Amino acid sequence: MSQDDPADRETQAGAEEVIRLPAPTAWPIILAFGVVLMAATVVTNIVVGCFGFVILLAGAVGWWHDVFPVDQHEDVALAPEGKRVREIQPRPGQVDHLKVGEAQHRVRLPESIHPYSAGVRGGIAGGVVMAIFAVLHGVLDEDSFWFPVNLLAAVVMPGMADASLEQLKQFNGLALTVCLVVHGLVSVLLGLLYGVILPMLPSRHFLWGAVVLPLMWTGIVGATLGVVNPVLSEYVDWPWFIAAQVAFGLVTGLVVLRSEPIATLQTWPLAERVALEGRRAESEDRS
Amino acid sequence: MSSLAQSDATAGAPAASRKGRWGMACLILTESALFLTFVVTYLYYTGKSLSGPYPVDVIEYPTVLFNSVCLISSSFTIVLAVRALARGRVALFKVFWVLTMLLGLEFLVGTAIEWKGLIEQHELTLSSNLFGSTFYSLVGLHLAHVTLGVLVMLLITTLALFGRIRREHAERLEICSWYWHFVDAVWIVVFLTVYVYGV
Amino acid sequence: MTVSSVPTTRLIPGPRFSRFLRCAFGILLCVSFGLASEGVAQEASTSPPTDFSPGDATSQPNIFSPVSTPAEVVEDLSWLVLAVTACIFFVVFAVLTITIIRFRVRSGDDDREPPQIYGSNPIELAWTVVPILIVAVLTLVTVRSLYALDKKEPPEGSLEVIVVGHQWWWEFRYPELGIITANELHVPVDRVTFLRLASADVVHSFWVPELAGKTDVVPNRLNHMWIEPHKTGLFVGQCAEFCGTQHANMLLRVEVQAEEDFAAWVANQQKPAREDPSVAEGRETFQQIACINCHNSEGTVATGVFGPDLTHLMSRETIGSGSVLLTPENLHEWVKNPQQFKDGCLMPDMQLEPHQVDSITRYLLSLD
Amino acid sequence: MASSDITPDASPPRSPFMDWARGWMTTVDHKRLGVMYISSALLFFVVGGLEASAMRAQLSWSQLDLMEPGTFNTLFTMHGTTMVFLVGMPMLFGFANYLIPLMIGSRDLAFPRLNAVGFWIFFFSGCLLYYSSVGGEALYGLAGMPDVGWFAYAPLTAINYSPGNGPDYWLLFVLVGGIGSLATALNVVVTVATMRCEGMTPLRMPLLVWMISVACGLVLIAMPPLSAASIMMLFDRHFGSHFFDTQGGGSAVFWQHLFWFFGHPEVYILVLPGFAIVSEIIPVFSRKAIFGYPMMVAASVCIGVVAMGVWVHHMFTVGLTAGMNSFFAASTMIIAVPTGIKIFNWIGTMYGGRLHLKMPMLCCVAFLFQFLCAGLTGIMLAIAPFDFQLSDSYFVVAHFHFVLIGGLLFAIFGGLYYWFPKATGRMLGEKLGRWHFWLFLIGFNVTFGFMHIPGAMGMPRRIYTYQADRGWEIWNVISSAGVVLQAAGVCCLLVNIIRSARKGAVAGDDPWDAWTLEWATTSPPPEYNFEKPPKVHSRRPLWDLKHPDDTDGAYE
Ligand code: HEA
Ligand code: HEA
Ligand code: HEC
Ligand code: CUA
Ligand SMILES: [Cu+2]
Repeated sequence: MSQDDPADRETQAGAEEVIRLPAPTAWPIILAFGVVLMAATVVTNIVVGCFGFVILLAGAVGWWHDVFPVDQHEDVALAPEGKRVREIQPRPGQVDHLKVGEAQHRVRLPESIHPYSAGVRGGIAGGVVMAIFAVLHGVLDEDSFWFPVNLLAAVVMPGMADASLEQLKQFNGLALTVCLVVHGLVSVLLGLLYGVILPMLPSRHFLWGAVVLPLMWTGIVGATLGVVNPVLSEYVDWPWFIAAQVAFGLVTGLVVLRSEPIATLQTWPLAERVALEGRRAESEDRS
Repeated sequence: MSSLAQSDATAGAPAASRKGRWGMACLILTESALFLTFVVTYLYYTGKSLSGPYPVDVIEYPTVLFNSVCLISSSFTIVLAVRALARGRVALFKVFWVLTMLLGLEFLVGTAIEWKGLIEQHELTLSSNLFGSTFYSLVGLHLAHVTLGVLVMLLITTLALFGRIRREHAERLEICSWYWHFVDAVWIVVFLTVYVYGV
Repeated sequence: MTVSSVPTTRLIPGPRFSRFLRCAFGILLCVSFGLASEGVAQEASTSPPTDFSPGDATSQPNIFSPVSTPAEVVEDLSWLVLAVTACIFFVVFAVLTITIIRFRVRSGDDDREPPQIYGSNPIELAWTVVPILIVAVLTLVTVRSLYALDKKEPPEGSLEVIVVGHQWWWEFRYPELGIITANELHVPVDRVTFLRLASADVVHSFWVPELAGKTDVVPNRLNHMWIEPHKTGLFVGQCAEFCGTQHANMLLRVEVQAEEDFAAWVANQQKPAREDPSVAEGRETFQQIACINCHNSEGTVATGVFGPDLTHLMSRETIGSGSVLLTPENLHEWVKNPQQFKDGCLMPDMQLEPHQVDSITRYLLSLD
Repeated sequence: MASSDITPDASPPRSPFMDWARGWMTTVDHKRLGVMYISSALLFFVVGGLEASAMRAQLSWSQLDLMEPGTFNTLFTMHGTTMVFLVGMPMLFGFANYLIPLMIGSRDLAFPRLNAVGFWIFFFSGCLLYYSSVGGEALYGLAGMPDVGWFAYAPLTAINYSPGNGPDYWLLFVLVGGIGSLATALNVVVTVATMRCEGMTPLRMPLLVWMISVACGLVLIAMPPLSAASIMMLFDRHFGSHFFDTQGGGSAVFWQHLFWFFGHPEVYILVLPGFAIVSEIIPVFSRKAIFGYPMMVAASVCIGVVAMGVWVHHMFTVGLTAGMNSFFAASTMIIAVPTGIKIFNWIGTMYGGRLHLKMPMLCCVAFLFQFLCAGLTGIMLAIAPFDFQLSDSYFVVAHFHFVLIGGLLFAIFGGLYYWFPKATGRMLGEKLGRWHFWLFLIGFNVTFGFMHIPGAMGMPRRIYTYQADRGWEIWNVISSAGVVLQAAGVCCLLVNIIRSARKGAVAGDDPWDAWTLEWATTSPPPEYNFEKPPKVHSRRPLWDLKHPDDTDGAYE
């Protein structure tokens, strides 16, 4: 197989150039057939299996000779000149550019953003303020610090559904843990979201952050609370609830919007980045 | 242009060994998944046999401990063999290689003796109970791997005796030796599962 | 802010998308909604009872018309999930459709390349966080419902039934009442019935959509589930895990009865088998042939457990696990050769003489 | 394939047919093996489709008697098995084989001979499976084809519930076929790890290469448990062991764990290549770089990892503890996040682009819509309590056909239209293509869209018939009617392929004006792929050449 027919090669133009490729071989198909025959023993009889084993062995030995001591290969002549790949024609000046500010057309949108940490910080701050509101409501109206905690925890704890009002006002360690995890997680995620989407909303970010989004959120919650958290839905005091939402939006929005926007430079040409950011950009580029 | 075939040839050697390394690593990955399944099966079914013989009744340590020592030490001898070859000391290589093979062989024979005892004295077979099923399948799978390893070593020994193994094969043999290390490592897991946890 | 500049990337102004596309989408939407709403309407209306399902039966099961607590819990949850997924669907659907329509090439376009945008971390972060939030909420509710549905022990005052799945029929035992019956489960209304599920052979699954979600019936394992129906009537379901040839005809009927009706049924089941002298010949024949190996019938030597208990056969409405109505003719045919109704079922064709069939049938018809 | 690239052989001339057959049978060329994978997959697709059509005929009305119950059971078993193992997987390996070396600028896969073995084992194992239709019967007069469902739940497969050889064929098939898949997956992973051309850093690989590598990595980890399980089951059936023998203390649930530990990753093994194809086509036909490449890579890897921790969602109804169900419901839903990222990034790619709605792109658009529906029904199933109602009903059947056909198959169609010119040098006809597309699209949605409804009305899957008064007839007859359209669509596709292979318009090297390396060689590519191993500087090497004033490299 590795000896190739010189006459065959000469008929092709540029035949001095050859490329070495593994030679075709029948051993794989033989080996595969042996394997399957051996498996078929179970559904036929042992003779088939023995036969399969012999074939398998033949395949294995043949294969061994294919690769040892040297790989069998064949030299393939390059395609004749006319049949080779055509040179790719450059078409400069064909790409439309995005007109954003200073016409850097490959910016990732947007050009500058609030740092993500601002979102997280905002979320935490908002979450704390919201918790204060909730607890305030608990202490003032229901005379219990733990009431709101238990109500929130009822979102995952089915036991709360059967609990009496008295029980709902008592301290419950599990409920506190659940409440902290749920409230913390949701606050941080929402804060992150605020940090990202506030700047993308059409003008008056503060209005959006403080009023529109909390109200929308309240609307969604109001529509689904019966299923999401029936216990809370039973005891919820809507004015307080909305106030807490708005407070969250207010505080989170404030923290986010007060942070210094930073330019997003990831897709600027390397040169510009180096000029602007020095070393950091360089290391970023390598990844 | 005409240098193309040539550049391939020179680039060939390191590329081949990289392929070998990655190939063996992937093989070991899937094999681990296979063994893990049998180990999990063993663990899942420990203590669930409806009738005897139970592990406490039948498992004896002397043979299996000796076997284990042999198998584990073969991991060291194979390292020595490959190192010797890499330094070009073919004779030393042969000694260690054959030693490794013999240690593997001992493991096979030792396990055969152990199984003979189990089958004849304790009447523990694949079909006796869940312990029998899981025991023979897990240990047997490992045994099949040892057998394959010993066969490959036999082949290489033969080649070595005909002087066909030279220094430049050290790389390939090292990759082969990974397989052997893997088989040994699996044995440790199997041993812990069957002979330590399972009893 | 720069983000609001996204719309300025719009390349081809004007909403002149093809008429054809608009029509196509319109028609598609209308058709699917029309059909779907018709379906819902049909599901909602209680269908007229056919002769197959007597009484105030709902022979058309539907997971959205639950009558029992667990099924109601699931239904509540399902509306939330459907609403959430519907919102996601419409938002993504709309964005995708608008994108396709707006950014399609038109005839007048040259072959310039549009501006290349490689991505945007904030936007990508946004559409990572929003799904996480949605998933978080869904998870919380799921977890609560799961625990709410999980009753490990029968509550106070509940009825306990052991359900045994067989290839391809159901056995029901009432351990407290000493009743064994088959294929048709009778339970009282407004009371918890606690089911313990076991299998005699392979995996089956107990499913009556209006009463509760399904629970598998697994050999070598005891499962449990519970129902608490609030409405009397007949509720149908069937085995929901593939269990062999006649999986399709392993049907289930649950008769939810008012307490007094249920008590009457219990009293009837607890009665000893009727010994009608006029069918003595049939009883004799029955006892002489292999029926007794597989069937139990009180008052005879038949104590088999492989097939359904026949002691109060005529108190049931169907034979062959709900696949055939229990009429004298059908019973006759069944005894002659059950395979004609239930091809492949585990009761063999007994090759009886015609007169044997007649007399056995007469005997069986006396067992109420 | 142009006939001129048959391996030249020095031996004396033989009949051209023999030469041709020999060429294909002994080849170790990744491109030819790729073509063979895809053609056999198409063949099996027609077989599996005919089985499905027979089932749909039987189900089109209540109490029909077109076939025996046992026949129906073999039909869905063979249909499911065929479609998953003999259509989905080979398609994956076909595209992987054909495209990966071209895309990463190498001459072949890492182990060309192993590649051939992988293909032939797959092919022969398929033959073994279908041999059951004659072999089992002929030799023992017992049940021939497997009839236990594509997940062969224990203990129905035990020797006392399934005498005869049916399950044995299935078990041997997954065992042997699994070995073939492992060989090829290993080959792909090693190739991608070691044979990238100069400049092709991991983060410059085309997304297709990434996603297929993840799928192959999943094969390496998820396949062995299935092999192990089938070995155990074979032992149970033939050597009296007790792994799944419920009377001997064995556990039926354990089989389910083992199967689904494979089975769930398997569905992502199937769909990741679909994602891969879509990720290549959408940018080219939107004329824009893929949106958020690093996130796409991260999402693929994430899907691969999470996919291994969700298998219990197929077992919600088995009666596991609420804690376990909670965990797996949550982990299942988490997958919506990376999958969502992908969907949004594809839309992001299209947004602001210039969409050429040619056949490949049309298929991808259909993919997007349908995969969205499919994923959302998946979320419904993942809500464990909801799944108590939906599991094992026709709702599930609808869900997985939406992912497998609406998602995977449409992506494959797209891939066929997109790379056919590369493989044959000729374009697939656009006009017949549209017929294929619309017929199949409408047929598919009619068949499976309406299938959700009987599911919610309590119709379980795998039933050969149903009672007359359940209200299911209307939905079933609609479903069955859709199959006619689908079949017509498939016929258009087949005719199109056969016709275009000979008479299609000549494609040229780069008919789609695309950007990845496979378009930098001739169509069909020479055996050696590239004269000179290419060197790349960005994710879109051909973009750089075409737009030297706007190269990518600087921006990545
Ligand atoms: C290609 C194959 C494929 C794919 C990709 C999927 C994807 C998913 N599948 Fe599916 N599935 C199957 C093939 C597949 N499935 C098969 C074959 C079966 C049946 C096996 C059998 O029993 O025979 C099955 C069965 C099955 C079950 C078991 C049903 C049962 O038998 O009881 C479940 C349950 O959780 C499930 C869930 C999911 C989920 C959550 C996804 C997710 O990956 C989907 C994620 C995608 C999206 C969610 C859409 C896009 C996302 C967004 C737009 C972001 C926003 C969305 C949210 C925040 C929700 N599938
Ligand atoms: C990739 C996977 C895949 C694909 C593409 C399909 C395609 C189809 N499937 Fe299937 N299906 C599965 C995977 C798949 N399926 C799986 C895993 C199961 C579960 C099995 C189990 O329960 O164990 C299943 C189960 C399943 C069932 C449920 C059976 C049951 O539970 O009782 C049904 C019922 O309608 C069905 C129908 C169909 C139909 C109508 C198609 C159609 O789309 C098919 C369309 C194709 C054709 C119609 C081909 C026709 C071609 C021609 C006519 C050409 C003519 C020939 C020449 C010119 C030579 N499938
Ligand atoms: C080999 C065991 C076997 C024998 C013998 C047998 N049966 Fe059955 N029988 C069954 C099984 C199993 C079923 C349940 C079939 C099903 O629904 O799938 C059944 C069902 C029935 C039913 C319907 C019960 C119901 O409630 O659905 C009747 C009536 C019946 N058998 C009568 C008889 C009579 C009369 C004989 C003797 C002439 C007989 N059987 C012999 C196994 C047997
Ligand atoms: Cu019992 Cu299906
Ligand atoms: Cu899954």
